[in-house]
Amino acid sequence: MLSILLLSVFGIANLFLGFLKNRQILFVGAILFVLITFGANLVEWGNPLDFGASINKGMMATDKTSVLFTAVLLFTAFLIMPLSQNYIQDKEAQPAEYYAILLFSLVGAVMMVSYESLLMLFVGIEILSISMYVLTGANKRNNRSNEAAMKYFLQGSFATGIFLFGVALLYGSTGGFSLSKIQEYVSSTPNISPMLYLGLMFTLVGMLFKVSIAPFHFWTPDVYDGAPTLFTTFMSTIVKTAGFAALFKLLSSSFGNVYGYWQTGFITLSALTIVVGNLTAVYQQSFKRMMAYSSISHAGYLLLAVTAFNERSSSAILFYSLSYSLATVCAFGVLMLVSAKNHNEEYNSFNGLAKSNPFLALVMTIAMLSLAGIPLTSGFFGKLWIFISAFERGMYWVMVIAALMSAVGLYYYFKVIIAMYLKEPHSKETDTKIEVPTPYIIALLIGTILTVVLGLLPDTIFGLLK
Amino acid sequence: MPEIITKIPLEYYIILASILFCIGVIGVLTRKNALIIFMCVELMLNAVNMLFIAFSAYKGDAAGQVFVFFIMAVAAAEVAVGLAIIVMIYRNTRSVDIGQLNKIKY
Amino acid sequence: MDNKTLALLALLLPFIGFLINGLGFRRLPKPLVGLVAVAMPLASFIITLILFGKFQSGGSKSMTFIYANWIAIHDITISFSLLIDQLSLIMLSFVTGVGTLIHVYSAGYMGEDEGYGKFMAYLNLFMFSMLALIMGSNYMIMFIGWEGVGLCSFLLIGFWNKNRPYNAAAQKAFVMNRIGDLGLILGVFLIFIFFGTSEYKDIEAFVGAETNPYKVGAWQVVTITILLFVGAMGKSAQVPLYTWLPDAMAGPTPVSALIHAATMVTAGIYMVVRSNFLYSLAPATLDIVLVIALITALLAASIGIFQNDIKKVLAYSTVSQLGYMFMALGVASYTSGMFHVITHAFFKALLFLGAGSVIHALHHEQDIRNMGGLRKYMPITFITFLVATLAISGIPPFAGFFSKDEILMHLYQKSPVLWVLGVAGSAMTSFYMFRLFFLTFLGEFRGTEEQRHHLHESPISITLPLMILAVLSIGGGLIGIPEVFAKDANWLAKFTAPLFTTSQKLNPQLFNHAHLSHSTEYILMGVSVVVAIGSIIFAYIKFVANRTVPKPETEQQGIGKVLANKYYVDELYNTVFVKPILAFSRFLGESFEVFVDLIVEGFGQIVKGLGNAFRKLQTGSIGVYLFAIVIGAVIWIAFNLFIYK
Amino acid sequence: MSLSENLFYFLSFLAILSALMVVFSKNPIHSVLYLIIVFFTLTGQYILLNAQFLAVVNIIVYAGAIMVLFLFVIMFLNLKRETEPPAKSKILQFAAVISGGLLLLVIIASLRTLDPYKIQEGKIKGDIGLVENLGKILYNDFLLPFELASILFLAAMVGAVMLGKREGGERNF
Amino acid sequence: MTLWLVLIPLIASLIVFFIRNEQAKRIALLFSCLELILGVYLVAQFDPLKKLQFETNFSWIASAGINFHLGIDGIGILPVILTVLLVPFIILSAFETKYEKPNVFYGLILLMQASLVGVFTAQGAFAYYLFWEGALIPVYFLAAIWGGENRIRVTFKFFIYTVFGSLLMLIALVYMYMQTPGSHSDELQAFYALGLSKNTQYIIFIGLFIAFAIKMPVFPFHTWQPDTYTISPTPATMLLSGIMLKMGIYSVIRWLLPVTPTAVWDNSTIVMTLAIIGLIYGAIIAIQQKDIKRLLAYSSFSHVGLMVAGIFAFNHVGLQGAMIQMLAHGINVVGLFFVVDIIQRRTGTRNLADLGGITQSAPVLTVLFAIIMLGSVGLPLTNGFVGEFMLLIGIFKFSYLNFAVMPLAIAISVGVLAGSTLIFGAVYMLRMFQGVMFGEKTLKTAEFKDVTVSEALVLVPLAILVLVMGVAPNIFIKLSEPATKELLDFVISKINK
Repeated sequence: MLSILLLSVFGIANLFLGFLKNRQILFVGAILFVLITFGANLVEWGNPLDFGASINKGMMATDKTSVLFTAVLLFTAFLIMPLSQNYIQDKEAQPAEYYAILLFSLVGAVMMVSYESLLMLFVGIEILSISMYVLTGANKRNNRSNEAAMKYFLQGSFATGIFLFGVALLYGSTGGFSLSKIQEYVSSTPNISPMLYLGLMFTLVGMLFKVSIAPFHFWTPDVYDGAPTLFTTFMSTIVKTAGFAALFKLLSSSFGNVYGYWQTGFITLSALTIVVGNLTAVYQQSFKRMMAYSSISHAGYLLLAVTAFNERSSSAILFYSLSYSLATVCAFGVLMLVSAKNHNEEYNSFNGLAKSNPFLALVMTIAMLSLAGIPLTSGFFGKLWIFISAFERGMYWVMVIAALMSAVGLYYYFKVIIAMYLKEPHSKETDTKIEVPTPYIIALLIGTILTVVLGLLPDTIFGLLK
Repeated sequence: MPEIITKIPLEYYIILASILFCIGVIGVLTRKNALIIFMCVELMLNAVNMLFIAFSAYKGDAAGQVFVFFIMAVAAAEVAVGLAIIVMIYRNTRSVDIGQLNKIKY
Repeated sequence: MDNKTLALLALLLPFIGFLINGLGFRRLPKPLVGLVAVAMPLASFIITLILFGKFQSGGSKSMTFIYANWIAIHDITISFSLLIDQLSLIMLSFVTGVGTLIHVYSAGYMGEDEGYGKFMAYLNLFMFSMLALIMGSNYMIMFIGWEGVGLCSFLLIGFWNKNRPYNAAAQKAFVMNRIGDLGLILGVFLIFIFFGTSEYKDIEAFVGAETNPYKVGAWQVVTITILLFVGAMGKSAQVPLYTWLPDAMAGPTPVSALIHAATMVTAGIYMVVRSNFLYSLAPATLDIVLVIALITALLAASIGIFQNDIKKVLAYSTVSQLGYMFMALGVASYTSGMFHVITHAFFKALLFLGAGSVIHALHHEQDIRNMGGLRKYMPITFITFLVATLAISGIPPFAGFFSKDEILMHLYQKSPVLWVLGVAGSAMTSFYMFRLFFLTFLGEFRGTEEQRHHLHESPISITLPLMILAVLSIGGGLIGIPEVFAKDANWLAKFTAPLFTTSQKLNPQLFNHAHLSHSTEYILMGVSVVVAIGSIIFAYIKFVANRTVPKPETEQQGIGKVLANKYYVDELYNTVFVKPILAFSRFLGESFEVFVDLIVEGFGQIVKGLGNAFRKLQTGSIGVYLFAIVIGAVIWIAFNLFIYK
Repeated sequence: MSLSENLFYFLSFLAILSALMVVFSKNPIHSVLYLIIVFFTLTGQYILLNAQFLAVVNIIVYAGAIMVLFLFVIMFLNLKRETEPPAKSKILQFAAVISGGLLLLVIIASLRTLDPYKIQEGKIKGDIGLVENLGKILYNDFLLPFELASILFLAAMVGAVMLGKREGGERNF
Repeated sequence: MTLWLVLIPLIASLIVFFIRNEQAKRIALLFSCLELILGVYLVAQFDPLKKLQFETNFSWIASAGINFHLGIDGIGILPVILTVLLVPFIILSAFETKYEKPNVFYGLILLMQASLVGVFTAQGAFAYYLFWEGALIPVYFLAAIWGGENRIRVTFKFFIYTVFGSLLMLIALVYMYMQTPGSHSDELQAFYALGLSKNTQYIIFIGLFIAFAIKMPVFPFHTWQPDTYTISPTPATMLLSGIMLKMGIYSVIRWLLPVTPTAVWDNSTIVMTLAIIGLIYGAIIAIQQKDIKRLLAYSSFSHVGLMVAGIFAFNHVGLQGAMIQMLAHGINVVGLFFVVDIIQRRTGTRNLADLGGITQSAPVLTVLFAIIMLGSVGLPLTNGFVGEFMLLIGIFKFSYLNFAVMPLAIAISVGVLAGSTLIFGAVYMLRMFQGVMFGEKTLKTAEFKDVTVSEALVLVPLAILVLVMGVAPNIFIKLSEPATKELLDFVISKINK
């Protein structure tokens, strides 16, 4: 509640800060704003502030889960903000708008993790999506950025339509769109109306689209690829985390009783997503595009956790999203630096990075290890938790597929490591050391250290949702 | 109580909305003009609105109408952004053909 | 010092010698090297004699000394322990005795070699291994020695290791021995399984006890004994594992004398005699032993006739003589087998050392066609060599006569046919031995002028052992004088009799032969001596009177060609075993590995292929993506529709 | 058949027909106009269902604002029948229609087992669609999302301006 | 206490990473010696008759009932000894070679040591898995960064292949974890206590066995191994074959046998067949290898086959033999690979055809090489013999006792096949030894220096160990014997149940 208010205010404040000619203030301000919100959010841990009750009316929850997910979102945003430093220097960029939209989109994301009514969910999704459409196209002169924006926008609004159709049917069958109302209907009605099932399907299709589950994933690689890397980072972390939190919240608080109805489909879809994401990533030449496919495969793993649907799932999703976000921010952070120098987002632009910039190489390595789920990084426990919760459900064959595909995942993650450590740079020009700005160092360092720390002491997070 | 709900069963409205929705989907799938596709999306949204209002009326619950209100608001916002994107693309490519937007692939 | 320490000392002294020379062979002065190397086996020999005395005075009771546990897990315990009994004492005496002599000889023979210290160290190591083999109180300690002598044999055959063919010979010896060793160790495994121990005395007690479940002919024992015999085949160069021995002549001559004639190769006989209580339980195995031994004896003897290399002739004669020893064992005449082992050690060592002396004098000329007339130049060698030749040919009263005659007699008891074959082999033996002798020492010298110029008698360190061995070759037979000549004069038989009591108890009819009358025995002896003398005369006529010089091996025709080429056995092994394995190795390494690798690479290819296929789905066209959404949704909904009505 | 029934059928028929015309007419302007007809028919439906306020909003927002914006853009970009991108191949069009039809089919099939809706007489009031009533709900129960919708607009506004704004040196159109 | 065994190398590696000059190697050596001292102390304190000792146990992931539990018992002690013993030698062996970025190089070695000790002492499934994978990363980088020709492809294959296996293992571990009663536990003892159904056991068996089989490797999962061993820098090869390979063997004993006894029992014939095929296969290929490092790689593969067969023989001798052979093989291969390294460093080649006559200028090297080589060949009174003897008798016993039809004939055939390692081992090792050391000198070996002091410091202790272990294997057998006996009794009682 508090975080939403703060973010809204700060977003507007940022727009006004844009009038100042000093962009540095904007940059520092944005980071500070996120940090303050992060702190404010934690205040609500365990004791939701009651001033919101007068306007809330059961629209939003401030329980532990939502606070934690909000914290993850804000923390990720806090790590991403420093990476926007190069926009400060870029004349053509409009940082005030960027920051404002980013903060607004965070409002949407927070709504998605703490909604109690489908209306809130809808508005939240739309705030986030519309912001993302805009940011994807932020690089206005770049045809790729344009194309990505268009693709994202058309498919996104189409998916919104489908989602709304589902919500309408849910409303028709249950007579309301608050989660509690739906839950009440589902649990108390002996003959559940087929309309509810149909509505659920459409709603889920809409939401699965947002978190890029196959076969609704096709937008992902193109949009991630075309969007400016900073916003790709934002999309692949925050949108995904919020999307999964929303999805799980929807299912767990309203549709637990019809678990059997959506489970089979989810198992198939997650298997499909994992397979498609991992296998397609194998063939990529572009690191950024590989990360897009990898994000699809991670969505598949997260969907497994959702499908497992037990008390462990929520902490599994939380932990996995966090570790995935940390690693992704680090990876994209390094990519931004490398591609800024080499004007190239392919694997081979990383060649010889370990020699010129051992720090960046190390950050990237740990990020890749974490994404690949190698122990001693947080990614391992993320996967482990998902495996455990999936096992509790007895989803054995999907587990085997997931494990096999993890080995495949290793293949493409390690291509970067190999490029950095084992290959020679193409030319003298690319061999020079990259200047790493201080904000980058801080963000990357925090991300990396947390990845390792969570890889050693995962219970710091797991314990929270016990 | 409106007269219509005693005469026309709710199912008719559902079917009407479904048909409109599906026509919208067909439009999205068949056309290549970004604008038309977008219009078809609007058509889908309207079908949803229709559905919401029908449910609202038959159940005597105003919340459904509030939802429609929000949908309209969102649609307006979406249109603003969407048209801005289309215009932006047109500036760069002089075309609204989505068939030409296939530079990013594989 | 008590017996326990003495026994250990006897074993370890040569090892200490090895350590001294081995660690310091570049630094120690040559005389010291020789001194240490000779002193150690000599000390062992002296200790052996002391032990012998104590053993005799102590009432001839066998003594087992346990020093430590080697490998101990709950159902298998193997200890470092030594056994002193009649058999080990006999073996010890002649091994250390002959060994000392050969050490002395080597000190002279190898004195100028740059690897002198190393050589002496190896010899000492060999002594140690051989002693371990003999003295061990269980099969595992024997196995230590068994493999140890194999290693030393390897090291010594390839002593001049710059020479690749010599190395190949060394490797061949080791590998063939290992094949035998595998059989042996499998036999030991079975012993562990059936008897739960590998101690000789325990096993003997086990089979000797009333409760022994393994009666005569028990398949378990037959299997064990056959497997053990495989080990003996390897070590004692029996068909089919004999081909390494002739090749082993690549080593320095003292090595041939010590290892490949006098001691190591008789380990197989020792092992069988040691396990006599098992072999007596398995008559079937004894028959196998007999057949193989017979084949070996005749085959090797026939090959020997056409060899021109002095050491090769001796090598084949060794193989053949080993065959005789095994024949003795095959008819359960363990004592006569041992007897021949001892006498053979004397005269064969003498022969080799004599040959070494000749080779030394001729600067590494080994082809007898290039020798001749050496009698004048090397009288001592000539005389001692003659003694040895007579001994091996079985001419009374030389040592070989007694031992060989005893074997032939036992063969006759088994079957006259065997006797005939034995005598035939004996005839061949005397023929090729005298062929060798005549061509080397009589007639005119056929070598180069330069060689003739350098001809000289060998130094004392070489001739002294020759003389001592000559004495032993003459008088060695006295330890086993047959009953015919003097009642109760067969000391050896009497002394070793306690070793076989268990065997006799278990399988009495194996030892119950039709008693031969004295006249028959005389006739048998007479015939064999006459045959031997006949073949000597034949050889004399051919090589001395007619001055025939054999053709080179390559020019032989007909049967001679086959024999000169050793029945093509090496070639056969090459074609049947070596080449296929090498080809198979290449096939596996170069082709099959790739195939196995398909498990991984194939998976990788599939992944890449699928990746490429999925990649193609991402066409970049929004229309397709939208289609996917709609169709995905339709399928999913339809799917749920069918499942949930 | 009462008037309202007739009206329902007429409006539904017109709506479906115009919707099809939106999809299938070649000229974008025609599409827009047909879409406006759809909106009007739907407005009629709303009135039939006593959703008076939304009916008005629909006219104002959709037909008035959104569609005008569309038209404006079409004019702006000078889109006409000739500039229309070449149609998708017949097979693709056919496939699109088929899949849309399939979608409809599964929707109908899913709802096949739907029990006929029974109207609970007493509960239904005719005045829920009035401004006053809606306003009360909107500003009580839905105040939070209502306020947050402003964030949505703000974001959309900023975004639209940002994307649509002409940069220095950039041509207008 | 055990925690320090893991921590010392871990801390050391962190320190070494920051020392960016040649001093790194000395610091690394110092710490590994410290670790050795601690290891020796622990071994001296170790009481074979007690169960788990020197435990470290604290709650790690409380929400899942997962503890961080380390400890040493009779099964783990020998591999731990092996690890703490060999790493100082491995580090020392690298002294004469100049590696780029020595800090990273030695840091990775120490990191590897920490993980290896962790694997051998972990008492919980997840800590075990953590260390298991933790051992892979450093050695991958060691091989990939400092490796030879084709290193990227080869090491990558190795990496993916082994991780693929460990993922299967992870699934099996998670599966077992889920089977534990109550709020689940990943403790080894909890796994032991599980009464799994036959089908479940089969599933777990497959998962675990493939992982271990790839690691060891067992035929036909070995194709990564010869290439990886060949291209890796020698210290990495030593780590791979000397210690890492034992992870697989140890894990079979520790994690596979007691947890899925029935499945192991039912499949023992199949596994043994694979193992024996592997041992003959590797040996036969080794005969013709020209590259001596590759030859040793195949020989290592062949030896592993014997150890696996010994474990699956289901008897005390075989199991204990595998334990001893683990230790022996580790010592031998490290020695042998070091000799290869010395030769390569001096002559620049590993090709048999280019080598020869080294003994003429390097007698000391010859002797040391010979001793270690003989250990590998399995000559009595060397360490190789003790292990091989026990393994062979174990296999022999198994095949004799477990076949209803013609047990003796089968036992002898199996004995001959498994025992062929004695013969083939002699063939290829002697061929290599003679080829390298004997014969005439070649161009490349014309100038050959004998071992230097630091090289001798590695080879001499190893050679002494070879002999000591051969003469007095009981020291080591005693340490692990009660534990293996208990384990085996436990397994057998579970099968009979």
